[in-house]
Amino acid sequence: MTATLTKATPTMAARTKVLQRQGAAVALVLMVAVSWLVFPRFGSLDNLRDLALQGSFLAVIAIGMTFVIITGGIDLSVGSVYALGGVLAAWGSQYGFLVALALPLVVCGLIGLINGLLIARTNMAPFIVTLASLLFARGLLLVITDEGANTYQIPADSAFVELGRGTVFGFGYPIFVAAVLAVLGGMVLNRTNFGQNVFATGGAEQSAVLLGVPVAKTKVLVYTMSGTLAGLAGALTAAYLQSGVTVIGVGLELDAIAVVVIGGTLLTGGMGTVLGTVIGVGLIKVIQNVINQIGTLDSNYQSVVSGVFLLIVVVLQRILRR
Amino acid sequence: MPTEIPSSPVIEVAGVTKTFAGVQALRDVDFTLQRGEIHALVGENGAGKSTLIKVLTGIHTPDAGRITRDGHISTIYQEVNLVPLMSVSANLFLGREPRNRFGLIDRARRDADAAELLRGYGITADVSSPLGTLAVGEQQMVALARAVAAEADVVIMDEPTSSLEPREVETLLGVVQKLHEEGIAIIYVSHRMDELYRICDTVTVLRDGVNVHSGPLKELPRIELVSLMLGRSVKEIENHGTTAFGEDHHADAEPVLEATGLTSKPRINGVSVAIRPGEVVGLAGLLGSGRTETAKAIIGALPIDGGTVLVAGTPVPRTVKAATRAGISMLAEDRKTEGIIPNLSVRENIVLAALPRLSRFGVTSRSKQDRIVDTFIKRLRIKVSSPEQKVAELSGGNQQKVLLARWLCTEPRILLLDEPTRGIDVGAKAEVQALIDELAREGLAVLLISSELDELLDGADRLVVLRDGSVAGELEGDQLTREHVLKAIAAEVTDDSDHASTH
Amino acid sequence: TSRETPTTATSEGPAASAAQNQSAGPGCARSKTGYPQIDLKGAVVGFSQSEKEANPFRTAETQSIRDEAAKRGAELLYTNAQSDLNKQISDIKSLIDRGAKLLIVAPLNSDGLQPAFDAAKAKQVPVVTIDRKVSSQPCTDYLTFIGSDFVEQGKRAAQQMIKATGGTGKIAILLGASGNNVTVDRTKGFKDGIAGTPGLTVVAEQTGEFDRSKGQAVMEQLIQSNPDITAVYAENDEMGVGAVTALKAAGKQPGKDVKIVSVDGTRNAVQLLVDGSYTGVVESNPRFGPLAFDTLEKFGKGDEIPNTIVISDDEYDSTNAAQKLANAY
Amino acid sequence: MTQTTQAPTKTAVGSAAARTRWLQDNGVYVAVGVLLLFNALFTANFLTLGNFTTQLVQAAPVLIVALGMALVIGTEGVDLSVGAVMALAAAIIPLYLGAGPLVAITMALVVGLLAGAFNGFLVARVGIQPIVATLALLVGGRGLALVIADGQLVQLHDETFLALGTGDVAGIPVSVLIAGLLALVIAGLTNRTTFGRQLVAIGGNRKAATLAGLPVNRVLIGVYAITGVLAAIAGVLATSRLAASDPADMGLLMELSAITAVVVGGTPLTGGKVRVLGTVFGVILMQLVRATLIKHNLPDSIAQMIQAAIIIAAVYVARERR
Ligand SMILES: Nc1ncnc2c1ncn2[C@@H]1O[C@H](COP(=O)(O)OP(=O)(O)OP(=O)(O)O)[C@@H](O)[C@H]1O
Ligand SMILES: Nc1ncnc2c1ncn2[C@@H]1O[C@H](COP(=O)(O)OP(=O)(O)OP(=O)(O)O)[C@@H](O)[C@H]1O
Ligand SMILES: [Mg+2]
Ligand SMILES: [Mg+2]
Repeated sequence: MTATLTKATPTMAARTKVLQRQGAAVALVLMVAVSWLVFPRFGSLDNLRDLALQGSFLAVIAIGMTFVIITGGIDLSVGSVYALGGVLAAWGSQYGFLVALALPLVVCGLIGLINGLLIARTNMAPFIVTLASLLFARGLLLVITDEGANTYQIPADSAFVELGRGTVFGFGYPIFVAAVLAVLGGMVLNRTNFGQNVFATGGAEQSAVLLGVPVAKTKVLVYTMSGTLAGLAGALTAAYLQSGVTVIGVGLELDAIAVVVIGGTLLTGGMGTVLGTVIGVGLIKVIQNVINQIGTLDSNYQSVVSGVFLLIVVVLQRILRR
Repeated sequence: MPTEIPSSPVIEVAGVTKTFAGVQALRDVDFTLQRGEIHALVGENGAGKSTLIKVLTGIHTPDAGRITRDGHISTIYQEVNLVPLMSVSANLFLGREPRNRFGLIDRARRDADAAELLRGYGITADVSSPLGTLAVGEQQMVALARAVAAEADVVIMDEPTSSLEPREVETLLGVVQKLHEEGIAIIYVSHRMDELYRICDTVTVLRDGVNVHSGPLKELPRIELVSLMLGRSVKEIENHGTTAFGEDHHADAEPVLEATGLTSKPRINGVSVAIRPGEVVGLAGLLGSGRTETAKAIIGALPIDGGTVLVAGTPVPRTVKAATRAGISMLAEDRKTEGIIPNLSVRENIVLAALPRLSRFGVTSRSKQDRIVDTFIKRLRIKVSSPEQKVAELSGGNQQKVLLARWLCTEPRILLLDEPTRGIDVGAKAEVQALIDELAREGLAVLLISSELDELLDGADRLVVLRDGSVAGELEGDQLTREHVLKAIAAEVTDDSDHASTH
Repeated sequence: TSRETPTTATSEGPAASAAQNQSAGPGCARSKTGYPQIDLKGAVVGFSQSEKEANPFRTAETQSIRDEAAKRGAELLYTNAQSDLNKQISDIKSLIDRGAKLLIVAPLNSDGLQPAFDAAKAKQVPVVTIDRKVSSQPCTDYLTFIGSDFVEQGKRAAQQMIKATGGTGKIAILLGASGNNVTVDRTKGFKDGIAGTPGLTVVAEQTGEFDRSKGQAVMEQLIQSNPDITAVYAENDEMGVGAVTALKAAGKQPGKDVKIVSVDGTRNAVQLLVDGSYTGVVESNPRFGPLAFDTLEKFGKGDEIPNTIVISDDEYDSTNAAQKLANAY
Repeated sequence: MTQTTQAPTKTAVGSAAARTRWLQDNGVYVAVGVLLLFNALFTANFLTLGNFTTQLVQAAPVLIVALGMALVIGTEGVDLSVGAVMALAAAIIPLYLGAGPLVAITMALVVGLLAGAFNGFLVARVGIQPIVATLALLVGGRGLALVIADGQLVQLHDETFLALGTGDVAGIPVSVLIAGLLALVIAGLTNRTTFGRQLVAIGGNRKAATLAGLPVNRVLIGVYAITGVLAAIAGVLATSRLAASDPADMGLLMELSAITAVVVGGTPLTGGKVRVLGTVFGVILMQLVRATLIKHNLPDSIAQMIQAAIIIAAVYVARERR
């Protein structure tokens, strides 16, 4: 009967699964190896530290985005919310460490919550809801900063700055924050009921409802999470920059989506990993770093090269997946 | 079978009405489910069975009426409603995963439990692989296992056997029996009379959303049940007689379709089928034996490693488009994901494949479309409020008819039918079968895949039996008996002929 | 002050005649910082540009730095942050990593570059910031700032406006990008500048995001709802040029019915001025090269460097536009 | 545990449902009406011919892009590269203007066609998800445009070419005329041609469409190619109106404006449906919103927040009910 068939398939499936999962990782290893050989400064400890630090902010946002995308949604508001989070943290830092940290988390979490409620309760498309909150968060940021005229500074000696600037073995704290969140995120996704609900919601929403999955609640939670994490990334950035810079985060949502997809998460939902996202962040940051290492590249060519790289990575991945 | 019927209702429905945008799916329905009984819910396609179930389980809120539930309900819905991208074990235990002492999901135990559980249903697939890689029938069994394992007081099954083949039907009926012995009440929806009479105690008949009969099943003669469902007198039905499905067709000598050595690893391996115009060839086999793959390979929807397809002696390029142009059409097995375009109207779904023919210079002609659509709605008795109704709003059986119409209006020379009567009510089924006959008589070459052995035996002139992706034998003439087929399908299941003899 | 007397054009452009009289606070000498002495000739100099050279200001700025580096025999390393603040921090760190001993930075934003300055400090690399003042500490975080005074630019635009309108009129302001401190300063300067002229009122201020087509679109809207607008202050030339197109399309005569003053000094705007469709342009001088390298050289020699060095900005109006057109960038 | 569900009394349920359904289909027209009324009452000099002309002229390029976007969205895709394609078209114009406007325009359209076909190829043949496939061109395309134009804005002086932006036929501006004609063409295409019906079928259920023997790849590539050409047309018109080729800013964020207009106009992002008239009104609605905010001189912060609110309100009304 089916025995022969089903016995043969798992090994095949397992082998392709390994390749699919590792597609981005293979690309990353290759990129790093080549860069290391071609550009002598690429492998310097300083460069690697900076690379990791720059990646950590994006990673924090992208982890939230991973959850959102697995539910079949998308969150375009993270770039604005990230900037808002930074401004709020800087403003809050005058009232001490706790306020500086809590304020962006709460406000950005609230924006995420509203996104989630609108998406889950009213059946509006996530793309458009979060596009609106992208505008809203920017607007709010401009209100707080008097149309961008005020940039709130964080005193250099405050404990909050330490959160962004402090290091262990030269590696900045944000790297560790991102790492912890990645591990936690992976665990939540794969080892908790909530994680299973996330997969089910994105995999087959109608069925998930019939299976008793709290689809609406799950959606509300992932968008809240995404907003909160974007706020946290903003707060970390503010601590790092020692000020609530207003002009950051424009277009960051596209970076976040790109790394999540490069990491093998399906934009249509139902499948994805946090580890893949972290690898995706690594890839994008290495690409940027390499463009910098080339040094002589005309600034107009830089985006052409980024675009081509992005294309190569997704096409490669797609081919591996076949 | 039923030992005692305790008379405390687990579900009581009074005066329920449910309307969807103009369609009254349920009208003032009363319904009572007694503890421990197996209650058949029958009716034509679109009678409101699935809707009643969704009202019972709270998916739909009724417009009027009262529902009293006493106990936990677990449901297997009509279409497989699991998550294809998640693993089999994750699907089985979604919402009640085994935890370790840190409160995290214990994946090893989940897989072990799942494998153990499924073995009881005769499924040995890898439980950590995505559910979507399982055959539809296997998925149906997983859904069954999940529903049963939920420890419910009531289990509702909406056409659970529609994608199962005989052996699995037996497994399922065995499970139903076991549940029954444990005192669990069951609502059982099916269009297959044999099953109903084998296991059910009571019956409720819905017609056009109205409960036209509730009562013990055993005392109700089949013909009367059918007459209740169709709303026609017993006499009328008797006169009409059983369908003449399966009369011998006059086939030409030269095959119009010749598929040779079709191979697509690991699913099919050198399958060859030839069909002559006017001939109905049945494809028999177990779940996963490669019947669907064979059909898909013929029409070019499956990448193949080897093999050729000839139509009237000319090779056909390996794309669906080319195959369609050459005159091959295929009715897909899974109408939800491979058949209907849910957003589009019934009209648009019907004319979809024939659109280029109904257009001039790429501009469509509405009047030509309307004419064709009208013809087919009448001919197949598709129940719609208007041809402009969204196809997603139709009942399962009516959707199936829409798809049949889609293929018929392309005027194909070769028709591949993968489970054409799946989920179709008795009346419509006879019609579809008659239609197949008629088409064959008109000179069409038909490949018929069905899980219902009787349908194959009656309808086909010749049977090709598949086993593990290869042709295990061909049966013709006198050999077209249940015993012969079962023997050819697989040696291990010959004992199923015992069941066969029970009816 | 020197502001009121427009610099006469020389073959080298106004930058050659830069004024350094605006130094604020105590100066900064190499001895105070303990940085090593570096000879400009053959030295590796890093330049971190903030945005793509897609507008004339950035093009001229980068070119000026490149030319001067070549002239003085320094090796120039160049990066472009593509309007991404985090990238600019990485850029500056990588410049240091690649061996830059002196840095010229065109900051993307006044705030947020602290981590980059800290990295430079750690390697004892002096940083000269150009065109945009940062909020960090001069002499400690960076050496000095060379640039225009944006508030002053706004004030000068206001003076031109007062002169051109005779002190009465209804003004529409085309603001720069929101959240940008150039926008903030040029608005403040302009509003302060017209504060003493009660005949001038601002009837609308809308952002055109420093972009020609947005400036044009906003102007088209404003001229419809406020047909009585008689003056436009655009916070850069691009928006001003867009406004000219919009006004012409609405049947107005820019430069006559509606006065237009903007800041930058691009060739397009000055040409319009020559053609009579524009009222005035306050220059924002992008030619930082000579001044920046002078400063680095002086610092190397041990001279005291002021905290702020203001580059002199020229000014164009209908009387001098034709003769100075060659100076526009 | 006995639960009893009592259905709501069935009074007026029907008429309320009919009303929401009507609003759902016609919400965008109502919104445009309301906004027109508001402006007529509270905005100075609103009811003038000049003003309406201005609104239409400004809306024309967005509409042209949105028409293409509506088609792509109908196939369950999205095209993020439209703004970059506009920039490419803008960059091409001055290169060939010497050979006459017709040559320049043709070249720009050819580039749009190629860019679109490339997107379509990635989506249809390579099987990359539309967002990512077109993201690569969004990142790289503008860079390429800048490389072509050497990063410079080029002032244009060709009278014939500029007439596209300033000229009119019988009082109707050329660009508005072109946009209107294109709207009619696209409406005919979607509703009356095989191609159009196949397009929505593919968006509604790609697997089923494939099995029905539809030329899925050809249709997809065609749709993206059309979108590319339309974006190029928009780029040409916007360039002539600006009287300059400005690849750095041409069409910046156009993808978001176009998507917003399409969705606000009632075309769901889930595909399988294209509403051309709705899209036209979606564009007009967003144009009127922007105009209203500018005319009432609201600060950027408030303007952004109001836009967010209006998008949400419009989409909320038009949302598909479960
Ligand atoms: N969501 C919906 N929207 C509109 N109409 C619907 C909807 N669901 C069901 N209907 C309509 O309600 C009627 C009853 O449908 P239902 O699915 O209950 O039939 P059924 O008895 O289960 O038929 P089948 O045997 O074919 O499964 C049909 O006419 C169908 O078109
Ligand atoms: N072990 C498996 N691995 C991957 N896919 C499978 C497996 N078994 C079945 N499938 C998928 O399920 C579908 C149906 O399976 P298959 O064709 O083997 O069954 P069949 O012989 O047609 O029987 P039936 O039609 O009764 O399901 C196919 O589309 C196939 O891709
Ligand atoms: Mg049903
Ligand atoms: Mg099958």
